[in-house]
Amino acid sequence: MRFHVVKRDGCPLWKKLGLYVLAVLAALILGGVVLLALGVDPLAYYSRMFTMGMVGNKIAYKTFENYLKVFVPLALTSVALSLAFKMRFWNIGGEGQFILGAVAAATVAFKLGPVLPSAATLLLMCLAGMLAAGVYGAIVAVLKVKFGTNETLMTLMLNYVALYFVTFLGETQADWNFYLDKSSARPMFATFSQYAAFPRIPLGKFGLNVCVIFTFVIGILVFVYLKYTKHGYEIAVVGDSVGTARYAGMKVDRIVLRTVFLSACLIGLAAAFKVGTAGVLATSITDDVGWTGIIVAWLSQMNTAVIFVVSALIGMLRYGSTVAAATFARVDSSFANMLQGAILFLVLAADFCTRFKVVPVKKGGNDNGNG
Amino acid sequence: MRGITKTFGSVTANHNVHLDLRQGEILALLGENGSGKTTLMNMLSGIYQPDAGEILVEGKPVSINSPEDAKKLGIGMVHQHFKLVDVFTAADNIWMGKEKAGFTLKKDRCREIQDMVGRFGFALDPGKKVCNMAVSEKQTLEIIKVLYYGAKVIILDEPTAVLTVQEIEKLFAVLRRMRDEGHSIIIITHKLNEVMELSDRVAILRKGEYITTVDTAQTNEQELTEWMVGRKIDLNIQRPVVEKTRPLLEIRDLTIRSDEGAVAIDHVNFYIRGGEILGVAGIAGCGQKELCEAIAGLRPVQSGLMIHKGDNIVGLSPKAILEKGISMSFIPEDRLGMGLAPSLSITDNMILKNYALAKGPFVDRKGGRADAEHVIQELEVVTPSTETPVRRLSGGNVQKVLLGREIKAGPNVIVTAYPVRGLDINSSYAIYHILNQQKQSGVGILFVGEDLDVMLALCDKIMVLCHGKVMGVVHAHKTTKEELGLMMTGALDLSNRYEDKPAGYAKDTNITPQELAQLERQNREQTEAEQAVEQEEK
Amino acid sequence: ACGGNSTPAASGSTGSASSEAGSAANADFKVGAIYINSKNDTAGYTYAHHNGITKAMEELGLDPDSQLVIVDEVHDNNYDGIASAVDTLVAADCNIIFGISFGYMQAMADKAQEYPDVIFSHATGYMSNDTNFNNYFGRIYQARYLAGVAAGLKSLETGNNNLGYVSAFGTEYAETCSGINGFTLGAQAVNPNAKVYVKELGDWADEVNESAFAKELIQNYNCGVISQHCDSAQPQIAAQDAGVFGCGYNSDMTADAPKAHLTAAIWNWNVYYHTAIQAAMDCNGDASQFVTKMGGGAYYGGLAQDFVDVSPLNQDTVAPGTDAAIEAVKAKIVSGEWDVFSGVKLHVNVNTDGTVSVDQADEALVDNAGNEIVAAGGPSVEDSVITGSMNYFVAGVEEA
Amino acid sequence: MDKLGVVTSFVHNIVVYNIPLLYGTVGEIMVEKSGSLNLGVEGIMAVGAIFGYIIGCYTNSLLIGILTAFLAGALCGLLFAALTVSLQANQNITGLTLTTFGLGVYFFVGNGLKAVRWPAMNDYSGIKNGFANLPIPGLSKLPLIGEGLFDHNLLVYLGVVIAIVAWWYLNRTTPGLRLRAVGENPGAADSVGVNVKRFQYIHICIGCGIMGLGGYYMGLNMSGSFSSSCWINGYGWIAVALVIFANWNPALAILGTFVFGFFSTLRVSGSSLAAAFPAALGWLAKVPTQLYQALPFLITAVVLVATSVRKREGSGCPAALGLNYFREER
Ligand SMILES: Nc1ncnc2c1ncn2[C@@H]1O[C@H](COP(=O)(O)OP(=O)(O)OP(=O)(O)O)[C@@H](O)[C@H]1O
Ligand SMILES: Nc1ncnc2c1ncn2[C@@H]1O[C@H](COP(=O)(O)OP(=O)(O)OP(=O)(O)O)[C@@H](O)[C@H]1O
Ligand SMILES: [Mg+2]
Ligand SMILES: [Mg+2]
Repeated sequence: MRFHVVKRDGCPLWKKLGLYVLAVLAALILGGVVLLALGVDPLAYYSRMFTMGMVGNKIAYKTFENYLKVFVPLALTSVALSLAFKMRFWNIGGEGQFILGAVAAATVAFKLGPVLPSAATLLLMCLAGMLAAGVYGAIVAVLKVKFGTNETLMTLMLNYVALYFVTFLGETQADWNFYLDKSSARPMFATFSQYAAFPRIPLGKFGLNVCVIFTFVIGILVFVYLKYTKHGYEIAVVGDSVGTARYAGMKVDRIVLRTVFLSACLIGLAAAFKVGTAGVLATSITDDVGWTGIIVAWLSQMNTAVIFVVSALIGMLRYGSTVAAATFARVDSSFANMLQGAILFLVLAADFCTRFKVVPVKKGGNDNGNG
Repeated sequence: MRGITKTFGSVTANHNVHLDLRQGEILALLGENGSGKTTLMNMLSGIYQPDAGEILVEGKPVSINSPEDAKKLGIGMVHQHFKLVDVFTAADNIWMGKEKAGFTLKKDRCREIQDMVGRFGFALDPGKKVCNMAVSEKQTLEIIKVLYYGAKVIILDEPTAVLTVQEIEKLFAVLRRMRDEGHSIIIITHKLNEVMELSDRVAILRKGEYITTVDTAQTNEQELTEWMVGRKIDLNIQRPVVEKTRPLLEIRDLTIRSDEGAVAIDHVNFYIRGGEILGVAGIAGCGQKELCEAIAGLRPVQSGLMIHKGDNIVGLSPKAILEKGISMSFIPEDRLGMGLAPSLSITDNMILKNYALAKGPFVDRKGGRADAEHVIQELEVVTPSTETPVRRLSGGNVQKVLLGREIKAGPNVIVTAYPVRGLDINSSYAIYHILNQQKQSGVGILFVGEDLDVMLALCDKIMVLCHGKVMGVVHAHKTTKEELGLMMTGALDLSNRYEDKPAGYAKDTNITPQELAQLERQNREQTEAEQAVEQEEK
Repeated sequence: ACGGNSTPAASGSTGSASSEAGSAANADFKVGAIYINSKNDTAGYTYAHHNGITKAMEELGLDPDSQLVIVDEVHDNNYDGIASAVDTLVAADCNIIFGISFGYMQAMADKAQEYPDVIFSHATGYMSNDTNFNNYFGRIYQARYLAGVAAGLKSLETGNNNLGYVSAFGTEYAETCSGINGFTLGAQAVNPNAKVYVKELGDWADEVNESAFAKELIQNYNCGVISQHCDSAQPQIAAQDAGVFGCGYNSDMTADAPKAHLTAAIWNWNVYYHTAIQAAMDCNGDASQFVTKMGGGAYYGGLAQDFVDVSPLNQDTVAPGTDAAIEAVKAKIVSGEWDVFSGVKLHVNVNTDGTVSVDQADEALVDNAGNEIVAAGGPSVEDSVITGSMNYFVAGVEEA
Repeated sequence: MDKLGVVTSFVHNIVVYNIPLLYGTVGEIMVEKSGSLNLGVEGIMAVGAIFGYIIGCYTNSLLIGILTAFLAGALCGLLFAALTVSLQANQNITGLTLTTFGLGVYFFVGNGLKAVRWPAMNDYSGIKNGFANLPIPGLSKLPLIGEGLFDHNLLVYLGVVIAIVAWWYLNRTTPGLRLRAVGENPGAADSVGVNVKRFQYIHICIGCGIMGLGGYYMGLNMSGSFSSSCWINGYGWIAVALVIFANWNPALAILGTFVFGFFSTLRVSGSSLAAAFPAALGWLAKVPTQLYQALPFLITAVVLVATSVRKREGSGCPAALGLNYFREER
């Protein structure tokens, strides 16, 4: 019996969801086997992971706040990346753009924080973060439209350039370097939380960072932007066929530039949210959102609503696994990476089942007929 | 083939189809767009696999799971879209499929292929890269490839759609010879005259269903059409006479360069009036493509004027030109290349050109959907819904969508190139009808075509291009195919037939003396510049 | 210690108060730790701390398997990440939380304010408060000095005065800078002509370059002993491959390079952890007493407290008389009679009969640009190491 | 300071520390020539490294280590191929996930061995001797470059041989021709009976196997000392970029590796060069470390732009790179 693969026309939502859930379950079972081999009860581990340790926890509200700090940059970065991806511009430079956005926002905080009211500083931080990240992204876009430079690799390289730039800032003691804490003999990033920190709306003990609200609002705006506006339409056309876009009189170069700039801007905004919450720069400020965001955006098929769900789940996976690893001493933190990999692989496989189906090939008489 | 059924998702492309091919015959496969011809043939060549039914070769049932299987069975197919590796030479394109080619590449593989090409009686340089080849060369290469692998059954999917008259003649000669040597050939074409001329038998599909197979000698075009379409239709092309307006678009002394930098259009003059169809005839590569692109603003103009209703449109953006009411629908050799976004829905493709007109920042999809429904109805587009991605439609249906949209835009000048390329009879007539309607409503139409019979019947005047130069503009009812043929090859130059009247200048021109002066100045400067360059070279 | 029950350690319920007071308190006592690298590291900085904590806990009758909660791979200066790690540990009911990396300082200081019921203890920094937040660090430069003596003797034996030093950073960190200076002064105590070539990695751990830099020092600077301030044993392995010698760091690296390794400057972190955990348990739930119980906001131990030391000498490689020389110098330091960064220098001589003579002489401490740091006979400036103000190389150090 | 010696050791270091790039690049070229863009090089090299190293040590055989590393890499390739070729998953995502997963496996296995003593290369004579330098008679005696270029261990030579064989295979053999056809236009290759899937599977696996060898080399070069920073240390990412630099030509990859290595080795040898030639190269010592660290990436970026500006004829980039092939798609 041989099989062959045919396209499916569309897959009902419940079936899709079912398949994804199955995939995740399968990955968890695989992970469970590894856990058992380590002598750890998988159920206990997973329940800790998925509750992020919030059950029976006297400061569960803190845990949730921390979780949101992971969620916000990831969701916003993924949304931002989806803009570029929709146009088939493979911006994998989220890391670098995030870093530059963070540095720019921090610059504003240091320079203007002491003179301006906090709200104004925060606003300017956002703008500066967006601008810096946007320009960093736009450079690649310009090279792409002017010379056809491969954007995937270009953005990849610029990630590292940005990373070493912020490392340089973090380790070079000099008079000009206001990013460092002057009172510390050892190089250390200075904090600016006294000048500018995003306010939190108290809900009981829990404080809802306004960035969470902004992120959701931006998500909705981007959804509308992509789906209903002329710009969104242009992005779709350019993504599909550049020739056609030109033919329709679209200024393709401008659209590419604008979209990549916007995409990078939003990443910069995510970065501003991040530093504006932490109140200090860090070389590891990105928490890998530039990478994870790519996966989130793609898994969500660039659908903004789905991005929020997926980044909530991936955020839970990442945050939850550190919490779980803390209590299960035997589980190495690399387990989380393996588990994440396994989940993604199986979800990719499940995705196949939503797009295709496998049917048996009917035997056409003697099998040797084809020599 | 017995009882073949194939579905794609919800679309049934073939349903219970039977087909017999005899040794040493040419079988024409006829059907409207989307009737499942390509799908059926793809199942023979191993690209698709049937959901039901069986295929028998010499009486024995076989299963064809891949092109490899088909190749082993002696079935070879020349696809509608060529399947060639662009950066390879002709020889390597053939070599890569050769069995027992040895592990190391032979240095003299080019020679080996050359010998074989000679033996079959083709002319092709095996060392030439595919990306440097003309369409007809690519086609020849595809046929040679199939023959080289020892195909007994050769399938050709719309091989004539992109060839010139002369090239078609040559192709047919080859096919006849193949048949006489014992090969069996299936050819898909929409041109009934070709069917009548070439084939021994005709098999007909309609909406995925097998209708019948008849001997060509015992049928006629009318009958074939009826089988294909399912009802009687009139095969005469109308040419209504309409009051002509002043020139809408005047081209003066236009020079354009091709992508390679060669002169593609060489100091050309002509004009288009409202209410007439001006045909453009010429063999492939004579500059039609560049001319159309230049008018649409997609290609820079070297020198010259393009005056639309008194305004020079040289240098305007495609969008600005569009807004002036000049619409272009160019059907490239690969139909999806220009003008459509394949992954987007029909609706989204409908609004491609006018989305910017909607007020505010949002696009108007409601209007687009209405337009889409309208076009689907009017042009009988076969599609599950208005939200189907265009990519999923059959070639012909894709084209209907494209043209439908252009006409919906309500232009005053339509530039259309090969609008019926690859379209079935019924849709072709639908399109001629639409063009005539447009003409009657006062639109000026530039019609770049390939079928001279159609042009003679449909156009008011025909402009013949040869190597970028105008060989003359003739009245369609006063000329003949032979005369056009001579002009197309450059053997006959009628551009200066009227000594009293400068060729290509309208009597009632809209061009102002200032503009003319400007043109002259421009020309002078350019010649000077060219001379300077020449001198420097010396 | 395998096979322990692995139910989740966190539980909201309070332990039964009726059982015996002391041991019940101990059974409920939880230690939290924030590590920069993996808790499963097999060498390096995190490994040294982890060993120290587990050892101390075992000494105190605590079970590391169930009473130690770790959040590892927390990046050095990622404020949110550190804060969230602290929250996780607090949520797991930890009584004392150790943070081992300098970059955790600010976040821990803030969290110490937020959670006054929890004790915070931070390594290598300078911040503290009067109640529940202290800092700890060690006089590793003393151990470095001893290693320098071993290296100096080796250089005398081989007749090669060039010593190499692969360092994470240079003068910008007092931690690295004091180590280099201590090592150099130690070597000069036996071999006045000794020169130390320093190559800086610009990173606390970078295995590939740790090896490459060591090779570079051996090949191009003709160094005969390679010392290091970086995580892996790569410099020692490189020394062995090149047939020269080396002094390791953090842990005894003899196993990694038995033919090259002389001795390593090592930490006995368990000394501090023992003291700190004991003090924390003694607080009996009142975290604010911790700093008082520790005798101040900064714990700063050295050879005297056995907090730092050199690893057992590799008898296959060290020059004759090294044991005696090191013992003699160590005695001077432990007794408090003499310290490394002062206007007094030691001159150590291994006599032909195997005995060792140690002479003290008033000599100025001079940096390698010729500036006098401490005048001859002047007092010790060891506090410049704790406060982090030391930012010069002593004479004899060269940047390679 | 011995000036000649400094130059020689600089050249030597370029080779020693950058051979993993050659393996990674040649492997990735193999994969990309089949039309797949695999961003998982870093992870695959890590997996090859860890398994190759451990198994090699326990069997005390360099050959078995090499085979294991190749197999481990090839298995990652199989996973990649199964997902992208058979299951039509997006290549970028699969590759990135493979990197996460591969590094996860690397550390998991590495840290998991903590219970037993981590094998040090020096304890295994078979490996140690197998990895010892083998000077090429004659050539290694050349002044200046002899020791730098022709006195290396087996895996260095193997890497160069693999690159040359790969070049020959791609350009001078029939399967190579077919492979290029698959990468350029899988539909065309398919239509003439080339088994596209099989070609993609085989070459993705072989390519990833080669990457695995690069990882193994690095493990040996580090004498197996395992710590919290990964042996691969970004080589995988640079390899992806180097493919472009080499214009998808394995032979050029040798040159590319050298040019790249030249700049990245400046971080190690820059100050020695500065000390040896203070007048000409003294400034090298003043360059901040972070700039040296960023240099390979900056240079790739510049090369990327330069090559795209030149828009040369005959770019070796496979036309169907990054696109999944599904026969029934139209
Ligand atoms: N790969 C495919 N996926 C989905 N639908 C397909 C596919 N191939 C063909 N179809 C559908 O099957 C039907 C038949 O298409 P086919 O290409 O066989 O028509 P055709 O007779 O060759 O038309 P034309 O004359 O326009 O080339 C069409 O409705 C088309 O949309
Ligand atoms: N649209 C045109 N573009 C260029 N040349 C034309 C065009 N129409 C006619 N000519 C040229 O002018 C010549 C004059 O022919 P004639 O006067 O019979 O044409 P016509 O139909 O009257 O033209 P018009 O439409 O300008 O009145 C034609 O033979 C042809 O060479
Ligand atoms: Mg067709
Ligand atoms: Mg007239």
